[in-house]
Amino acid sequence: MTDHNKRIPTQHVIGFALSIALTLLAAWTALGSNLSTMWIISSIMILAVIQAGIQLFMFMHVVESDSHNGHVPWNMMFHGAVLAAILVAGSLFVMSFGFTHDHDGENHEQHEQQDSGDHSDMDMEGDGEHEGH
Amino acid sequence: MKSMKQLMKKGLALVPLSLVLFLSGCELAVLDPKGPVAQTQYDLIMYSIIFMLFIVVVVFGAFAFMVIRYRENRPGRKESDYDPHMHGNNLIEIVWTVIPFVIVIALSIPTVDSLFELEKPPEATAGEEQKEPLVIYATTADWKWFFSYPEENIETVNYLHIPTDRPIEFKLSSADAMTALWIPRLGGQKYNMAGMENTLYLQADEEGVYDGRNSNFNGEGFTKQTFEVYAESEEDYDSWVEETQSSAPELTQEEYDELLKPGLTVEAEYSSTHLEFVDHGTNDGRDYAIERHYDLYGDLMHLYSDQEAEDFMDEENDDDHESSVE
Amino acid sequence: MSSHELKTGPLEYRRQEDQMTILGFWIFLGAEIVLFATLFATYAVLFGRTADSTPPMELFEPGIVLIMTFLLLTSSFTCGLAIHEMRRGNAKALRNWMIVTLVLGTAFLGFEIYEFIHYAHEGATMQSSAYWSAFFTLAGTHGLHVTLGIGWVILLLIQLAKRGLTPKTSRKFFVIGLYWHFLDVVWIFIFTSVYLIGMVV
Amino acid sequence: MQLDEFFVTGEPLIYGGMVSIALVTIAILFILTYFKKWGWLWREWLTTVDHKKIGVMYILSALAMLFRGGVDAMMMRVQLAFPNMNFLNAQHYDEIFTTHGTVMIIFMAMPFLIGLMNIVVPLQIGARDFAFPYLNALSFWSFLFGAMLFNISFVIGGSPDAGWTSYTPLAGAAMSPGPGQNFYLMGLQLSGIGTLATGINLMVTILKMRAPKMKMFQMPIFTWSTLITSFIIVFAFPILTVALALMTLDRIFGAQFFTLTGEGMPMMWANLFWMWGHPEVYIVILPAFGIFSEVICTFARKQLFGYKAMVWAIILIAGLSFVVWVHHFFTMGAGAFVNSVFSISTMLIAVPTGVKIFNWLGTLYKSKIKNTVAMMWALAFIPSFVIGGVTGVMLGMASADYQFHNTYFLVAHFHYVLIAGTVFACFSGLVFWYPKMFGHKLNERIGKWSFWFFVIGFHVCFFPQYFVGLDGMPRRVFTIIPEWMPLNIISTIGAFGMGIGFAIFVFCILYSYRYSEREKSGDSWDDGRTLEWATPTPVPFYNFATLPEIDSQDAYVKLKEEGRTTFEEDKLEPIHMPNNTGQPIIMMAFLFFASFGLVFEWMWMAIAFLIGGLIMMVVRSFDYDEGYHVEVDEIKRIERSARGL
Repeated sequence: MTDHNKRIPTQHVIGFALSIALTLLAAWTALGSNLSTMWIISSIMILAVIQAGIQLFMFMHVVESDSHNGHVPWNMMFHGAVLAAILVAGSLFVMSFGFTHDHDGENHEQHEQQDSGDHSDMDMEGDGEHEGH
Repeated sequence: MKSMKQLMKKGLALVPLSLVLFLSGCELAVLDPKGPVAQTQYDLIMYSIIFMLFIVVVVFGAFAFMVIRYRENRPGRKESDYDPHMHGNNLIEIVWTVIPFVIVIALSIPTVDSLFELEKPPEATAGEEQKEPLVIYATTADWKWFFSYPEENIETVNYLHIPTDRPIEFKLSSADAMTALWIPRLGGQKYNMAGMENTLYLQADEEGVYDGRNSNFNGEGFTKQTFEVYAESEEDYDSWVEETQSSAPELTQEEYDELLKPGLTVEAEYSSTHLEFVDHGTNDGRDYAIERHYDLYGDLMHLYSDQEAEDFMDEENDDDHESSVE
Repeated sequence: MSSHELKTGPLEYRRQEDQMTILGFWIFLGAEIVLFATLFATYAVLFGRTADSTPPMELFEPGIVLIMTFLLLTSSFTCGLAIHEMRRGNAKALRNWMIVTLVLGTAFLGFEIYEFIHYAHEGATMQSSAYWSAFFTLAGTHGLHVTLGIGWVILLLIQLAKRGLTPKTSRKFFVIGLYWHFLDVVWIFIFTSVYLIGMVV
Repeated sequence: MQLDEFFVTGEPLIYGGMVSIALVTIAILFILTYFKKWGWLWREWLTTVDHKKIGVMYILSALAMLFRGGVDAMMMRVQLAFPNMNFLNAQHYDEIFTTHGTVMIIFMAMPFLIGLMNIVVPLQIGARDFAFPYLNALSFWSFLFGAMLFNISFVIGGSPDAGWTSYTPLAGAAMSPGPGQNFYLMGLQLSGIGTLATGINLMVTILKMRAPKMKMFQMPIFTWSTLITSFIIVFAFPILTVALALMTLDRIFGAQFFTLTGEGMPMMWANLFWMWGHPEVYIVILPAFGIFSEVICTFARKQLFGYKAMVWAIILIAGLSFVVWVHHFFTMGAGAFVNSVFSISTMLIAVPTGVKIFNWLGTLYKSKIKNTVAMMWALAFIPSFVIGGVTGVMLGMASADYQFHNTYFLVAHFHYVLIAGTVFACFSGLVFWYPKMFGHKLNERIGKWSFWFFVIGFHVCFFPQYFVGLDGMPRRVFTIIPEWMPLNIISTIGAFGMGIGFAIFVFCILYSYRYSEREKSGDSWDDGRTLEWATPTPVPFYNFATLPEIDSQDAYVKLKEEGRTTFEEDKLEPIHMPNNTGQPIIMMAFLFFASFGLVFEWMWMAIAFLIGGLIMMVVRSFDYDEGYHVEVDEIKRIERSARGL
């Protein structure tokens, strides 16, 4: 974080190059690779998290000691991320009812709500691959 | 003030006691289970109340001790009764963390257990054969109940008959607002929602007439959205089914659409079900009522509490309501 | 409210009140994360609920989305360069890089508006189904943030021209920098979980 | 739109409300004009950025809202006292329980506590104001205008009537047409902005503006609870903002989030609402815990027992508050597994809460209890809250909750925690810090009367409701059946007891204003432990002439022992203070009218005033006002006269 007197901002250039590369990689993973839907989703989400980290640490100076703000910015980002995870995963977990009913074998709810929530990803694994490209 | 404080403490102890005495005379619906589901919940509530009373007694006792003993002007206060620099004690912190934790575990186990149990039809008592659940589609519309018996091909409005000692599998859904089916003496509630279908198992062990209602607020007629459950022996139930099948009229789609209009309505029965034209619990049926009656939901009934459901039997228009208001 | 000023370190951190403003903005960004997370949660839950309207995989085009992503990534980079120049005390470079950022941001916005109009022509609007409501709200909220950001940068450029680099103007530019990078982070997640996953599933 | 659609017509009670609003407004305008107080009002109050004055305005507004919500409650209790009462009709009853709930939570409990935080927190940590005084004024005006917008609904346009939870699809455009529900959405949205800003403001204030050397674990416990509360506010309020915005889009712009058409998902509203709503409950209870801790320590004249455990308990409760939201809709049918997870997380909250209760009891152990009114409120809290807490655990057991849900058992539970927790704390804190705010104490004798009426009334009102709930009485019914009558009569009597208690409290304020002795010392209760008592009374606008170095909790106890004060003449330096500004009130007035336009879906009005609001933001951006300095001589003069030197 001490490069603010250098003429060439190495850190920014590296960060920029990395984020372009990661974007292309994510696009290729989603549209060009032959991975299954679950793998695609997990890996591109991980790539997105890495990119967010690049922005935070290389561009936004989240842990800069000159700021005299200690760990608070980092702390807010971290807890924000935790909460984001709770919100998204929690909502999907809770709102996917209709699938969890294990009574009688009819499962007619499955049809009406097939696309809501994470379960849909698994349901449609097969066709997803073909329609992707 | 001192004496008042003590009085207050006695008063506090007396309030619950007198209430318990007062209430043991009458039977509180939830604490008067008439079927296995309500019984399971009753047992759990009683089990939890024991722990809760224990906690209340401990805390109230400690509180009374502290407040009485360490008040500033208690006669006979000693110098050693005051220690301003006491900052805490790790051991005792651990003790009063662990004990509540253990209580939470003790409460969690039967809770989880019963949660899974309630998702299945109640089991028959030992020695009796397990009966197939009777399927009833319980559908609400503002502010009435439809009970459809698909196998028997009959439908009732605002009341239902069930056989005793046989699990009832309610298929819950709603034509419009979210509601909940609750028959306190038979067991707890679940929500009815349009476009989704919830399953609720209940069962009556004793014959009788039980109050049921919608317990989730859904607008002006909410309070009046009640129904009665007639739990009767298998034979009586069968003869009621036969009679309804033979004597009740068929439910036409026009009549059903009319019934779906927001408003109160009286009891009725039909020898066919509305499931033939719409199942509100499916994705196709979720907007059936709202598409037909979109503009009617905003109309007010000007409902006062002494108005009986009969006032709203046939007419839905505002003029008639006005006249019954003043 | 002490007005003691440090003699060293980046200009925007020298006065306590500027440190506090920057800290406050970080906390605000924490709130923004939750705001967008709520929109993402809504989007995820309503995913696939397209009713009778066109499903997203028929409308999403990888090309245009990649262009938008690169525009925003580059603008984030130029914004970073602007702040870097600011720390070197180079007001002119700060101004120039900020203008580049503005141009890129506006281009991004233009593509987004084009995209929305295109979808609307294909019968996918805010009103057509739960899925499209969620989509337009999520992408639209991001777009609104970008719009506000552009207006904000313009205001700051005027102030820079009037007052030059002071602790206060530096702090203001630093804060808009944080905001701009944050919008880029949000876009990365929109790109990934809306467009890429929408094209895959 | 016709005039008779614009104004609510046909209800004698509402006509009465209109007349009294008109009379009070005229009276206020007359008094201000007659005594030539307009300039004073503008200079001293409407444009102030002083945290103490803003706090006072928060508390006065909250008391007014308590009155409004209380009148709603009384009307409900009258209607429910006997079967077939025709005091209110169904629709009117629906509106009243909706506004009662919303007003009490959003416009009473939160502003009251935020008001106390405003006044106390900077004083407790040795700060001269908030980190962002301008933003603080903005927050207040956003709250006040939000509250106004919500409150005018009962005379203009009609009140919301879908419950304070506003569940969809009932609250959607189809089933609740008209402006009523829009008032709810816009009122909450507008005041929510202010709450979020206050959260950020308080966090920065506490993190960056503590007295020299004061460590985090030396902060007074009320400051700690404020910090954690602000943390919850920052992370919870955006959820509400989004949820409200989505419903607004649904209702006004035809989106399909929570509708029955277009595959919308009504339960998603409940999910989002409670993701905010549960943390919200802790936003109003954690500061209350902080207040009780301060009051109990002061009047037990003893250090807080288990300070660190108390702090960690608050943090743990705050964390858990974000992972229990589903217990508000266990009956949704999410399945046994989901319910089990949330059942257990819910019951776990009892553990840190229990730790807090026991630590308060530990604080009382070997103490010297002085029976003041503030202390009595705090002591009454402990047993009352325990009843609310244990029934909360019972509600947390999902399979039992199927029987408790939406009944008066639940109503009794949350009134037990919110009144015994939050309202008792508001009274306790107000009485406790009153001399700091207004320079005189509240009359103790009248205060005790009000205390007994309120507390006994409270138990008489709500304890029977547990049983009537077990007897199958659901919440929100507008009339009762004969079986529920005896308990409901008791309940209504209790409610009137609380009403009398509140009336006596108001009388106490007026009486004390006239007759109470003015405070001479800053340490009004003689046992002050924290820095706010180190300032002279009335508190100079800059709070502290010099900032003492802090090296322990209970900073003022240490200062007293060492004979130090916050006025060390040789260390005086000019103090930098912000200028008053009229911008916040003007900006929020613009947003108020923009929201009003949205409520009636008059887009031209909404857009015009929104642009006005944006222009005010631009004005703010170009505002380089750096405040002014108070010179040493003036500080000397002020401090000497305030301290009687």
